[in-house]
Amino acid sequence: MPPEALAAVVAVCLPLLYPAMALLPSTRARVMRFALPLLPLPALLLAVFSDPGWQLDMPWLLNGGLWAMDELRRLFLLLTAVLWAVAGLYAVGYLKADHLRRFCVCWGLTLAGNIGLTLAVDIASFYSFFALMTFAGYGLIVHEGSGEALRAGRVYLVMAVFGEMAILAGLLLASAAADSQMLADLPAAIAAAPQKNLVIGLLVAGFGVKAGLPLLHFWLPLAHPVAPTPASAVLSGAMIKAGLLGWLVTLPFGEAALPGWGALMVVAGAVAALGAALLGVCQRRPKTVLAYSSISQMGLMVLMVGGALADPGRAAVLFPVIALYTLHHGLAKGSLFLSAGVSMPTAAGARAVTWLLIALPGLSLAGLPFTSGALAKLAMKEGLSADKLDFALSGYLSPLMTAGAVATLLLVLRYLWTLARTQKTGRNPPALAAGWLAATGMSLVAFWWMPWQVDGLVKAPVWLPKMYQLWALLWPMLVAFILAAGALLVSRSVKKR
Amino acid sequence: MMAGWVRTLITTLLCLTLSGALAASIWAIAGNPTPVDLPRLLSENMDRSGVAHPVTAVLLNFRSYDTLLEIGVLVIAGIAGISMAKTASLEDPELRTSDTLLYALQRWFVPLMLVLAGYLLWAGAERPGGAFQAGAVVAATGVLMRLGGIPMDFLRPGLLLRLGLGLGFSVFLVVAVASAIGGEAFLAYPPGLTKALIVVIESVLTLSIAMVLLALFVSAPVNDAEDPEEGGPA
Amino acid sequence: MTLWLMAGLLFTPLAWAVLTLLTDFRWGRWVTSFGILVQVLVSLGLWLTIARDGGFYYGLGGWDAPLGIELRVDGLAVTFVLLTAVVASACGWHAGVYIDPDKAWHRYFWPLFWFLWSGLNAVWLGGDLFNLYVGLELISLSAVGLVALGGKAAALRASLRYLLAALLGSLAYLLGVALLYGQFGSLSIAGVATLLADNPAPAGSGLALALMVTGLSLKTALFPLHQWLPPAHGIAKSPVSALLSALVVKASFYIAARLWLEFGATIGSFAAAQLVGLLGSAAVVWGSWLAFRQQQLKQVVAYSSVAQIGYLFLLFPLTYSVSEAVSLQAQQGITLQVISHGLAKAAMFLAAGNLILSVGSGRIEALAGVSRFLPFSLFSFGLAGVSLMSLPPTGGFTAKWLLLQASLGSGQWWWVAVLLAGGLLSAAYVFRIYRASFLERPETDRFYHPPRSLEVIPLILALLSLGLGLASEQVLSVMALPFEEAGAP
Amino acid sequence: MMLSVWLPVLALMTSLLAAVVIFALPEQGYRLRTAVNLGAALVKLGLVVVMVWGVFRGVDYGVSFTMAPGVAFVLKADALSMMFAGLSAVLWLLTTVYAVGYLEDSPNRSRFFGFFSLCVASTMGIALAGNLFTFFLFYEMLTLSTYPLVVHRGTEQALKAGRTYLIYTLTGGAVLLLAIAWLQGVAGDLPFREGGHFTENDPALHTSLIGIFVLLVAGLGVKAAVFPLHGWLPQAMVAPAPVSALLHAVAVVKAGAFGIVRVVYNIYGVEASSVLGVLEPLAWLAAFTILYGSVRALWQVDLKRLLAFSTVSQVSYIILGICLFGPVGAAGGLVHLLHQGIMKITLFFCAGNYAETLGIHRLDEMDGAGRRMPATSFAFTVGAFGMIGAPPLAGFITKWTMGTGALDAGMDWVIAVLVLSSLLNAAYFLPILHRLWFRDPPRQWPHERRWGRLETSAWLYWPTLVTAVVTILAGVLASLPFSPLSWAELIVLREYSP
Amino acid sequence: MTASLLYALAGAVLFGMGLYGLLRLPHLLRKLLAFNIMGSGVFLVMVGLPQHRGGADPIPQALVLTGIVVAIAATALAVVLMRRYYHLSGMTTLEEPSPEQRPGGRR
Repeated sequence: MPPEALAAVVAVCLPLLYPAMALLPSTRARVMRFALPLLPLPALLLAVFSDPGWQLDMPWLLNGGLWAMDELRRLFLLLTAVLWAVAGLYAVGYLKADHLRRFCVCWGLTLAGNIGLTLAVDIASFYSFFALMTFAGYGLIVHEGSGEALRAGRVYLVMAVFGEMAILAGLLLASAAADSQMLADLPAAIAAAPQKNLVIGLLVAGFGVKAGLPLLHFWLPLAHPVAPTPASAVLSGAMIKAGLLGWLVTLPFGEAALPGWGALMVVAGAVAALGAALLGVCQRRPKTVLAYSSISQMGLMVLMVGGALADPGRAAVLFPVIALYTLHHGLAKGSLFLSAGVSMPTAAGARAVTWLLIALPGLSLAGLPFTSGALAKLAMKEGLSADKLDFALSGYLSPLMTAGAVATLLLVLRYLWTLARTQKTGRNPPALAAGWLAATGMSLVAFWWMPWQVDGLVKAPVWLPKMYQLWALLWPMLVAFILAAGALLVSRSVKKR
Repeated sequence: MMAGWVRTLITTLLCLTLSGALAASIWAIAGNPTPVDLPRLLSENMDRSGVAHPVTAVLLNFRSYDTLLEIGVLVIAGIAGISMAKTASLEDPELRTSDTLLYALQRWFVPLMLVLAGYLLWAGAERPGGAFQAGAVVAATGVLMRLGGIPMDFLRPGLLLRLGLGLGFSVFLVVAVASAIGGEAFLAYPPGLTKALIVVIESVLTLSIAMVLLALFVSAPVNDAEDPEEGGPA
Repeated sequence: MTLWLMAGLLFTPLAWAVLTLLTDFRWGRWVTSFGILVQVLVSLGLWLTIARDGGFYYGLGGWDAPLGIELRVDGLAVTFVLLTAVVASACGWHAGVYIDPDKAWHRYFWPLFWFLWSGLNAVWLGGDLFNLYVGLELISLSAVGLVALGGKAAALRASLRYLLAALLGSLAYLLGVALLYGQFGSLSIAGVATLLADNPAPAGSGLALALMVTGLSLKTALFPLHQWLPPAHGIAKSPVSALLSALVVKASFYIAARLWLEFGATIGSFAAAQLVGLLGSAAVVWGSWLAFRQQQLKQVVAYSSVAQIGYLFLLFPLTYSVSEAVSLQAQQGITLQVISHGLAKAAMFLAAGNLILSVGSGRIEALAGVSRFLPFSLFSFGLAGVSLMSLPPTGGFTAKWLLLQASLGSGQWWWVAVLLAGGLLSAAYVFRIYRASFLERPETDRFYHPPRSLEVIPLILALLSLGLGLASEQVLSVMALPFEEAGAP
Repeated sequence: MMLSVWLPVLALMTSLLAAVVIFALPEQGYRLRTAVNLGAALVKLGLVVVMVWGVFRGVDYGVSFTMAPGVAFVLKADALSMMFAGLSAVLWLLTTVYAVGYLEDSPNRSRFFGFFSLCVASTMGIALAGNLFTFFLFYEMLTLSTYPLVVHRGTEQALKAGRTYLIYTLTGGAVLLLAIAWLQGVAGDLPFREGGHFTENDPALHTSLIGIFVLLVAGLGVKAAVFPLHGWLPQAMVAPAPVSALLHAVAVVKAGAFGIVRVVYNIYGVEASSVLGVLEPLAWLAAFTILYGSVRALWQVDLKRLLAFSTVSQVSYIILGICLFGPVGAAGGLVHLLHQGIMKITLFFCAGNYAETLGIHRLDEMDGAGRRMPATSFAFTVGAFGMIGAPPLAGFITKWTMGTGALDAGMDWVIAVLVLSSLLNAAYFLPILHRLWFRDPPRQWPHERRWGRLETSAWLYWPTLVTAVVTILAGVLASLPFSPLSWAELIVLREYSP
Repeated sequence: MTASLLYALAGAVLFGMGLYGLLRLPHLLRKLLAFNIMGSGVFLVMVGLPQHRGGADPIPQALVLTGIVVAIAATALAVVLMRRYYHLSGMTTLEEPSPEQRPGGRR
């Protein structure tokens, strides 16, 4: 057994078995919370230090288990591990005593599911971890126990169950078509299957529930605000990405041209990116705004997925971009969510620094130069450029992305605005602050350490974008600022009357 | 429930039909000869039977098993009869008569009847008659005596009565089994002793039969013995 | 050897009847147990002999048929002899403990018991029409005597009713015998059968057979001639009820069956066979229904006999103008039914007696909650009930299985409905009693445990009835070609 | 050689003897009775393990003797037998342990355990039966031995339920008997044989064969609780929890389903059945039952009744599975025989724990029970998710295998049924889980009892946990040799290539 | 037609008459007498039918003799039972008494 394989087992089993600590007498169970940030560490180590390509064969597991690592999964694993680690750290400070054990149990199980599904290569374990994450996630959402939380949980659960079933049916059909229990065999088989549209439809819808596809997104804005903040962070940063990963590993990218599905996804992405922004700016609660922002961002990613579906030749190029974008968004959004629970220091200087640190990941999302956002946006633009894409809707992609950038910033501004109105002042528990700072730091810094040699799309860290790129990045931001300023003025004047 | 007259009508019709069918059957049967001529067979074997009269031969030799069981039936009736008798005393003052005529008649008749019975028994070997007829006459004698108020203590349900009841039957049985010990088939009389044995059997049978009939007459139940039944309310 | 076995069989009961007549009840018990031992050994010996060598005819008194009386000792007969030995000894043993020895009149139980036994043996082995009549009367009168023994008005009414019915049946039978004799000049069943085979269907014999079968049906309590049975069986003492239900009614049926199998093919008719079958079916349904409606435990069992007897009469349609194989199946099925019902019903009556003794009342409601005392008798009752329901692995089941096969094989599928419905109906009344026993009532604290020996006997019988199903092949192999003993003299 | 004859007999006799001994023991002989119970259960488990190993290696275990003219009593151990036998042996042990705890201090225990053992003996007999006749024998014995358990409490309600139970099962038994007798008339005494007997049958027989099949399924369907013959099952819920557990998880309903498996595989043969065209209607019926049971479960307020309707639904998976023409679907159906057993027994144990510890019977009383009884609630959660078919639990393996099989067989509509049923299962189980874990407990439980350190009596605690863990393991380790799935595949392999 | 056959036919008539009496007459003693009439009918048939052809046949005569004994035994038993029954219940018919005086009946 290669050491990576051992590490993978540890990475999955540690959070999976961690809930057993709940069996300890309740006095000692308080220790549980301190373990939270440690749980994803093996996974983090695995993501950082292992070279892709190893695999762990477990023929006795389910229908024959196989866990392995490739570039795509490594990125997702990295995101997952980092985000859960910082959120865990944050949670140590955030959590109150009541229902602590329950929260920890759900946390561990959700984490195990999230890590496991990124590692799993066979259908059964992938689906198992996916389901584990889904159902355990319910516990995180309803943790507060308020009526709102319960309603959100109910919506989440209903939609998740429907999603699970769609996935089950899709996977079953695909697996039967492929006559294989491995995810890797599915895309080709789906492309060749007579019922491919049914299968694709089921998978798109099924994973779409997690990924917040329009009309399947209802749970997101309900669940995020009511969940405990660290849970919202991982929910939005990592868990919804699992839906994306599901698409990436199952849909027939690069196997056949599916312009119909491509177009559908592009439209869906556009609706998500812009519609969510429209709805989001009207929200009053910061975390709701962020939830819509997530939907909007996922919409942008869906654009890429649509492009990749439509043009088989381009899929290979778009994959790393999607992965990068995911990583970027996950970290930034995680940081933003965590910031929602941070109390403002009273000192003015500290306050300014805090605001800056809160705003930076947001601006990064919007594509501020020298941030991960800029890089991701540029890569996306490159990947979806009309001339390289053989696709009917490709002409619309560029303006869509630009509009998306505007929308993104608007949402971020709205978030900051609402946050400023609701922010409490006071001292933060150290762990909470540490978690948030770590998240922000990761969002701003860690991006640059990433393994960039992903199939040569972006050759090296682009410290300094070229001039035209800079402009391309900045003018949507300007538009957004102007719009925001306008809106502010209008609202002031309206209020004065 | 059906009205009474309807049931009567139906029963009448049923009985008439049955009689008619029976008569028709008899008529039909009477028209044909029997395939087996049993009387001839019987007469061919008479000399081996030990008695001269064919009926007695059939009863006590050819079909003696029937007779054995028949006596058994009689004994059963006797047993069942005395099992009903729960009276302690056979002295029933109401039965004692002071009618002198009856008394006189009794004096005359009893010996006469006993002689008659003896004759019947004896004659059974050659002509109609036999143990049962004799027994019946003896029993009738007993009845007469009983009506005349003569106490017959031996009829008290006791060992004596039971001995008497079983005597004929047991002798019959002993003979049957003894014949087997001698190597013959059951109920087969040893060749030389047939006549003698039949006479002995007939005699004791007469006694037993008379006892049974008499006991049945005498043991008419009179008192209120209580015997809680099973299944009754506790 | 055979000779002695025969002697033992026919004469020991008679001898013991006389012997016990001279003793009182307690002595009678000892004498009887010795006699039972002899009887069981003799029956077993005869059974083994027949199982080894096959059947034979035995002329009594050295006179063969048609002049003398001839006994037919074949597999079927000895099987019933053995059945009788088992059931009667169980009842005798049970009665020895059960019956109150201090009542003077109970001393007459033993002679009547032994006469009954001898009558049964005479009937099983009888091959002579008239001798069978005498045997039947022996059985009937002793049975009536047993029912009436020490009884009160109700018992006497029941026994009178029983007596009159039995006498009427016997007379009908005797009239049939008279007609047959008038026609054939022979009283041997085998002889008449041979004559019939040579000279098919003479006029008038149809009525003879009808009279005999009707008379015997009355004695067997075939619906609608069954009214005498439940009071008599229900009110008698439990060992007596057991004897009556298990054996006595079977005797008349046995004769009817033999007559039908010997003569039916030539002088019977399809319609008659169907009619008898139909009456049997009606008995199954009606008897079960009435059993279900009874309030007294023993009445349930008694009506159950009416129902179970109904099955027996399916023999008539299932052997009339069908193939050899089907007929054989039907015969085997009926035989098994007779045996298993005999064992089960005896067990049931004895167990019911114990239960009544235990709870002090004969009503079904009185059983509420007794199952918590785990009475053996309830268990035996249940086991026997399983056989009545014809559930596997009891003999009742195997019997029903064979009958089902025969019904399907003969194309007379309508009897299937009767067989299946009968099983369900019997479940209804058996479980009604079980149900009562499971009911939890506050007042169910009083329970008298009868002596173990009383409890063991029904259990043994019930287990035998259960085991019969597993060993039916062995049992049936002894009565191979049960009614088909070839070579009439 | 002798061993191969005696092993099945011994396996049967252990529980039979246990029953006899228990009946003979006095009511107060608590320790001795428990020892006898557990000892017998362990011995039997050992015997079954030995036989499983033997069957795996291809040893023929069997004994047969002629019982009545034309029919034989046959005990035989093949792969399918061992599946059922293994299930009942394992669950007997667990349920016995559980029952000892559950019935602590309650009256009539001797009676209970006696019939309980009889019931298991019948189950064993059903598993080992080598022909339909023998099968029927034990099938009816099962009916009889379960009746006292159903009415054990002796209340009016229990007795009423017992009556319903009897009416259904005895009628079913009668129909089955008719079918078996008819079959015997048509084709003689047929031993169970891999591949069936009618592969090359005479077209003239088709009508009767179809008729017989319908009757057989009707007779067996009563116990398998196939719609519309399921009415007894929810009523039978008045029985004590271990009985429900055993009845619903193992003995009764499984006996019916197992019988249908036997009929389709070892009497008719899959191929012949599909030629006769009887499988498809049966599949539709099973599918309908699956959905019907789930829909009815939605409206239940009593926990055990809910579980009963869930059973109605789940057992039909087995039937649906074997109706899918093809090895994979068949394996799916068969494996559910075990999976459903384990999962449902877990749930019933939990229901029993709640009832016994807290006095909870209805769903609305379960709020917050997860806090008071975390282990039980954990087991319940596992069972519920298993029923929903959530991976990686046992239920998922079933659904996955069956789904694949259905697609192999070209019966795509089955997927819809599976998905719909999972949805419905989720719809009634998830709210319960929510109640358990995410609601606040009431101040006062309906009827609480305390047992020292553990949340409930140890006798109740450990079996529940063990079955829950087995539920997980059966799913997670599905590809190990001797796992339920592997064993089902072995059976199917032998069936499809006899 | 011979005299014997006439006997036999008379026996048939007697049997029918007796049957009617046994079935329809309520009084026990009458029933018993009817039974005896029936019995006589049967005996007549038994003797008359064979005698019609071959003259006197001793076998049926013997049978009838046995039959008579059996009938007498039965009659005697019946009479004893009836007397006891009458003594205990005061009834001469087999009708069920009304429920309140029936032992073991429903209360």
